Amino acid sequence: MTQTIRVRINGTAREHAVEPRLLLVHYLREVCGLTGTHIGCETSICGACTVLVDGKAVKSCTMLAVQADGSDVTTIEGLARNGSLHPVQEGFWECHGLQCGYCTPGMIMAGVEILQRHARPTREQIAEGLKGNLCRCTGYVHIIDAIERAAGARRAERGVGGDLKW
Amino acid sequence: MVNPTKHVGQPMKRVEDPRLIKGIATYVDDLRLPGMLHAAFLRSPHAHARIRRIETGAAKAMPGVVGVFTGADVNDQCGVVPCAAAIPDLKAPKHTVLAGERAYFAGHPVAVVVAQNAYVARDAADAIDVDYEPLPVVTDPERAIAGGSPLTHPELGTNVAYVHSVSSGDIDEAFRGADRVVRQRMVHQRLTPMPIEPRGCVASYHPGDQTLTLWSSTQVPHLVRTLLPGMISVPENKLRVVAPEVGGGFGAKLNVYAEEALCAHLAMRLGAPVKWIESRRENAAATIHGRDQIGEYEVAVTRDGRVLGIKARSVADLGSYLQLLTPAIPTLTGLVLTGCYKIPAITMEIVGVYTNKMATDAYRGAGRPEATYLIERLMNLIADDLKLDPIEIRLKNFPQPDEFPFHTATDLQYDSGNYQAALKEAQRLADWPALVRQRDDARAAGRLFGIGVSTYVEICGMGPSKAMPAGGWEWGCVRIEISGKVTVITGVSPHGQGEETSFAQIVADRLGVPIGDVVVLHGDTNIAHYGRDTYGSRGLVVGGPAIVMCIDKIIAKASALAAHLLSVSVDDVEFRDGRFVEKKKPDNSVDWARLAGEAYIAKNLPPAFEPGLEASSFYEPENFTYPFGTHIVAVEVDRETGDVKIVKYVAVDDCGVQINPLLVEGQVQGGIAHSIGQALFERTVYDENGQLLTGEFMDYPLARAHDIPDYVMGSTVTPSPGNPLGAKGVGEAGTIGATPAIANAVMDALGPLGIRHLELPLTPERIWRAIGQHAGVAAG
Amino acid sequence: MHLHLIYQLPAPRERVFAAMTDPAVLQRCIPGCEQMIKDGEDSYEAHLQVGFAGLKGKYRGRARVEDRRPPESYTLTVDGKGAPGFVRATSRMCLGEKGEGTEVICDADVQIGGVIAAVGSRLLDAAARKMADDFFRALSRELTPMSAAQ
Amino acid sequence: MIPATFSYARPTTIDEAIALLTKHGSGAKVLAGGHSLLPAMKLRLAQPEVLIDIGRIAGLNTIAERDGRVVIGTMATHAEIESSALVARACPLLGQVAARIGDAQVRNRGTIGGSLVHADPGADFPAAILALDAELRLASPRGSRSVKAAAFFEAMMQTVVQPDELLFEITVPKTATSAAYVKSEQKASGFAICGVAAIVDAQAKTVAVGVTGVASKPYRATAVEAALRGRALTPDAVAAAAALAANGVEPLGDIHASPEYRAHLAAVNTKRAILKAVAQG
Repeated sequence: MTQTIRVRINGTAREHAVEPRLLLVHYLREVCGLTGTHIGCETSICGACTVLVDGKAVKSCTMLAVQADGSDVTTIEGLARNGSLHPVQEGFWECHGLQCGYCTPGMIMAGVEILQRHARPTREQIAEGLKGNLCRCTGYVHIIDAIERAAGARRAERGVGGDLKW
Repeated sequence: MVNPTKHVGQPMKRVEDPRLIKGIATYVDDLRLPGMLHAAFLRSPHAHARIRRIETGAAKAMPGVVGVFTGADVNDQCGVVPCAAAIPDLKAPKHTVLAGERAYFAGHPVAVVVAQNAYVARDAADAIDVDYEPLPVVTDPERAIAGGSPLTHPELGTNVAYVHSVSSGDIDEAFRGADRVVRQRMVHQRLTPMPIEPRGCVASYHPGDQTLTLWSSTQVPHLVRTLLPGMISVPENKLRVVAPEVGGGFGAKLNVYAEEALCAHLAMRLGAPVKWIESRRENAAATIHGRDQIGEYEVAVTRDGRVLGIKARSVADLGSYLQLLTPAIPTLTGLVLTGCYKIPAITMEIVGVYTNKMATDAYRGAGRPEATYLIERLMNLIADDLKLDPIEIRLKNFPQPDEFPFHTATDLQYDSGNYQAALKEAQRLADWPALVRQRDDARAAGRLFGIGVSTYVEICGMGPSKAMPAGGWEWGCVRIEISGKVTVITGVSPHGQGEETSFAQIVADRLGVPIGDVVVLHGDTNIAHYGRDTYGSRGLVVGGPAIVMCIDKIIAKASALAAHLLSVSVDDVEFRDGRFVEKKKPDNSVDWARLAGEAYIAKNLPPAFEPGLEASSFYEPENFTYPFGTHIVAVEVDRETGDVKIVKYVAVDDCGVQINPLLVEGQVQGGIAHSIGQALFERTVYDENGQLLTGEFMDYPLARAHDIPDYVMGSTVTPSPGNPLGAKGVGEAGTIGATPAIANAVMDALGPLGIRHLELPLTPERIWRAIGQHAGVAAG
Repeated sequence: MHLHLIYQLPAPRERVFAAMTDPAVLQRCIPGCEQMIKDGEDSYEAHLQVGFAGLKGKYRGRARVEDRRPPESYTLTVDGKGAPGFVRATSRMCLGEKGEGTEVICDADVQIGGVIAAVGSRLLDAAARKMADDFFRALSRELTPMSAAQ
Repeated sequence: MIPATFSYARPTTIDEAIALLTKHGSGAKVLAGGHSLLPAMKLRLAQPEVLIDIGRIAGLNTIAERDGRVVIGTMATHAEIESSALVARACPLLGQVAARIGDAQVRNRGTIGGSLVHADPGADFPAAILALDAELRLASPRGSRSVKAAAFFEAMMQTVVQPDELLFEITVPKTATSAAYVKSEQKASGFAICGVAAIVDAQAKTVAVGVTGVASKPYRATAVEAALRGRALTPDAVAAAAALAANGVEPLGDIHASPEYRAHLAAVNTKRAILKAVAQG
């Protein structure tokens, strides 16, 4: 038994008949082919699957596709506009905010929401805002740097200094 | 000449990142092949049980199910899961790809379903009915080797897998000459590596040319390619293993797993690609665990704090079977137990024990975090006992900088080092006198404040082939394409370490080409024909020199071609900033684009000149490398709740020459985060029936952003004389140096209460109990 | 996990003993019991739906009555399994005379495995107590003459 | 990671939801925010036959003032409660507690009603709604009824909500700013090992204390409240009274915290919560 849903994903209207038990993350990955959203756990802890639903960060593994019917969904693939990276993506690149990259899409989406809540977040607010996202590679410092940078803050004078080149 | 510093040494951002931050990189789960089927495993809920009967009829009858397979269907068609560690007199159980007559850990795969989609496969796995007869379970490794214990593997007749001894120097003399013997039992808890991407693989067989391609989330595609032919009937030269984007490994993916072989087998058997993606729960239960050693340690010391010898006996819980390196890991602990100290005598006996749990194996640091934790805690206990300063006692036992290369009692040759310098730098960055004053003031005010120091040395750059089970060399290839662009191929298999960037830095500098013209390929055995992959902080240290060797060969070859094109003798040509120049007439020169064009079009070559500009090399390291450092941590303990707060963290790491300091910083910070978990809250828990109680992120805590203190990071640079880059490796440093520093800090905070030692992790409850016991405060 | 539970039942020991080993009564009184079929001497096959409001699983299992000493005591072993894991319990049931009625003391060892052990262990103790409470409440109703008349 | 199959219904009114619940009986589960239910379903610990998604019933997420009380719809998310200006002004405790639940993403989807009905012993909201003497309003085919917070929780993951009933709103009295929530977290899951919500009245003479995470159901620390009633809330008096915070309850134990430690934290967090509330008064 399927249910027809209409969802706007990264600005594109989509319509599909889906099983009610289909998770939003599987809908995005398997039905829509948007594999940038990752799966790291099954208990709503790791946050790798974070996307924006109607502008709010949610864990797409803990939402049914049918619950997203009528919603506007933004995934990591929809963040860059007109070929230029979103400031949070830029921040992650500039500050070495990622290593293996697996948690990164979810981290970036969480970062986008942090900046929606706080124009000038403190490092503590960023850390608190990332509570729902696990990273096993970076140790988080560069991730916080990245979001701070995206917020327009000058990269803190920490550790290796100097301008980043490339 | 070559300008080696244009990119090398710069904190450059990574070339890997754009695809990753845009969400357009390809991990195993992102692969979709036409006709691809999906596998799901049914795993034993029992830690030890006889399998009496497996009823698969209902599962097979479900729409969309292609096949259901049990041990009886596949075990005689697949080889056993390999263990590459060579330990004398090792007793090993037969580890078939699916459980045979018995399941011997909770999570042991018992059957596999293949279906048209993952949802149906999961449903069908639930429809399999297994009749288990529970058997006695072995969970405590110490009880397992005491008399009368049930057996993990009755056919072995014992739970002891091996007894390994390390012995050097005159230990009896050391203890006879001692003014004091410091004793402590210490437990290094079991940990779960938990990369955020679980394991997974896709296998696809091409009947036309009888080749098999396996995409796997692995750190070691080459080792898989070498070892898989022993498990399935495809020869190595018809096997292609691809590690696409890999979402973290930390040793957990340094292995050849049953699921990889089974998916390959089933893809051939069913004539369709088969995909399997591990769930987090499966990852916690059936991907290797780390650490898990219990030991008794005795140190002979003189009154003034010189360490004369160590006697150690440790019991290592191997779990229920051997994965690739399981028995070798605890032996590494013995090898480096003397740490960065001149300790003339040591004996260590390591007993590897089977229990009904998941196998342990290499988890970030692999044996060395255990050793460093032990020796660094022991140094503090000695200092406590002798009422000496913990820094003073370390300085007293360090080898002097002019004693390097330093030969240890365990027969290691530390390549280079200056432990005093790293310690001093860390004290400077910590503002040591102020930190001590802060502690004094806090204590005077009745607060529990402690400072911990850990100095460490680790074994990196794994490693010389004589010491590695499957060879420890590395392979590389550099090709100047006809266009003048540069393709670099490495046999290491980075999965977050950033070698696409650091290797490009090295190559751009040494070839004098724009860094944007360099592409680094890896992780596909059809491209990187040979390699020994990424683990043990070896990527840059062993993989880098192979690339440097290629560059040297290419420059030599190109010089001959340049001389020909410039109509001068080779001796008159000099390579400078990406051009080959006539020494005396600098206007007469050729660049790589022209050289490459000539080399491949091959109409104007010197006599006997082989066309093309490509070189490949195998680099064999003569020795390991030995990075070192000092971490200083200050903590405050909440007297009422036992909560630990890290108030200062200083890390000084010496990994030799840094190719990209930004990546070095990332590696160290990431490693420290593992250590914060290991020191304060991570532990893998099985109950007495062998049930895993930390099978999800709901119960196994990883460090989160708010657990991380502000770091002060520094470094010293003592180049390794052992390789042309002077690099030593840094992937594990944080995980090795930080745990003992944090533990020492917490114990320093609790010292005034009379608490001498607590086991890891130092959870609030453990600390609260200790405070209660020592302060005579009623607990609760 | 070990449970030590005591219940009072408003009937003489013989009746309580008979009821506690009668599949029809058991099916009515065991919470979530959908089926209880006697498939051998002192052996029953059961289909249960158990758990908490939010977390309910289907289990199939076998219950056996052993060491039967009517009307004083018997040992009940339960071996159940379902998709979330398995439950194995052994309980010694001792029936003592208490006034007009009967006091039942159960000493049970319960072992669980699978997902329920990993995620549900903290719930187990409460779940087992609740199931036992519900069972004896229902049994008590069953044994009360009033309810029989209703 | 993959739930078992179920059928799905999405009523648009409370009556329709009740009718569906009545029709499907105990095989049905209400889906609110889904942050307790979906993880359990993915592990197949829960396998409901029918899911009744109340997410599209209009008005269920309103936060408003009515008859001197703050009324919160069952579908109000933790984030909505956390950021509500009305809650911050009229009942700040709820906002404080909401902010400590899970993480940002969980708060964006998780709902107060879902959390209360699931009745996880480590959930945060129960501490607050107990301390606040909240009323919970349930709809069923028999009409609607009000249940006091103190009577709502029956046991671990058990409430008075019947299979055909729907919790549709929670009302709390307007309360002073003198309130605080102090929580010790289970490190991995973020659930409370011990969460204490305390409210101190305007004269700082009586206190209400709700405790979650410690026992199989949340409770009011009545012994603490009685010991402080009419007393000056000095640090010593508070500490002495707070020592009674686990009196008469049977604390839970698991791999994350033993019963003794939970009981101890109940005392410490009660003391800290009351003193924090006093400091804000």
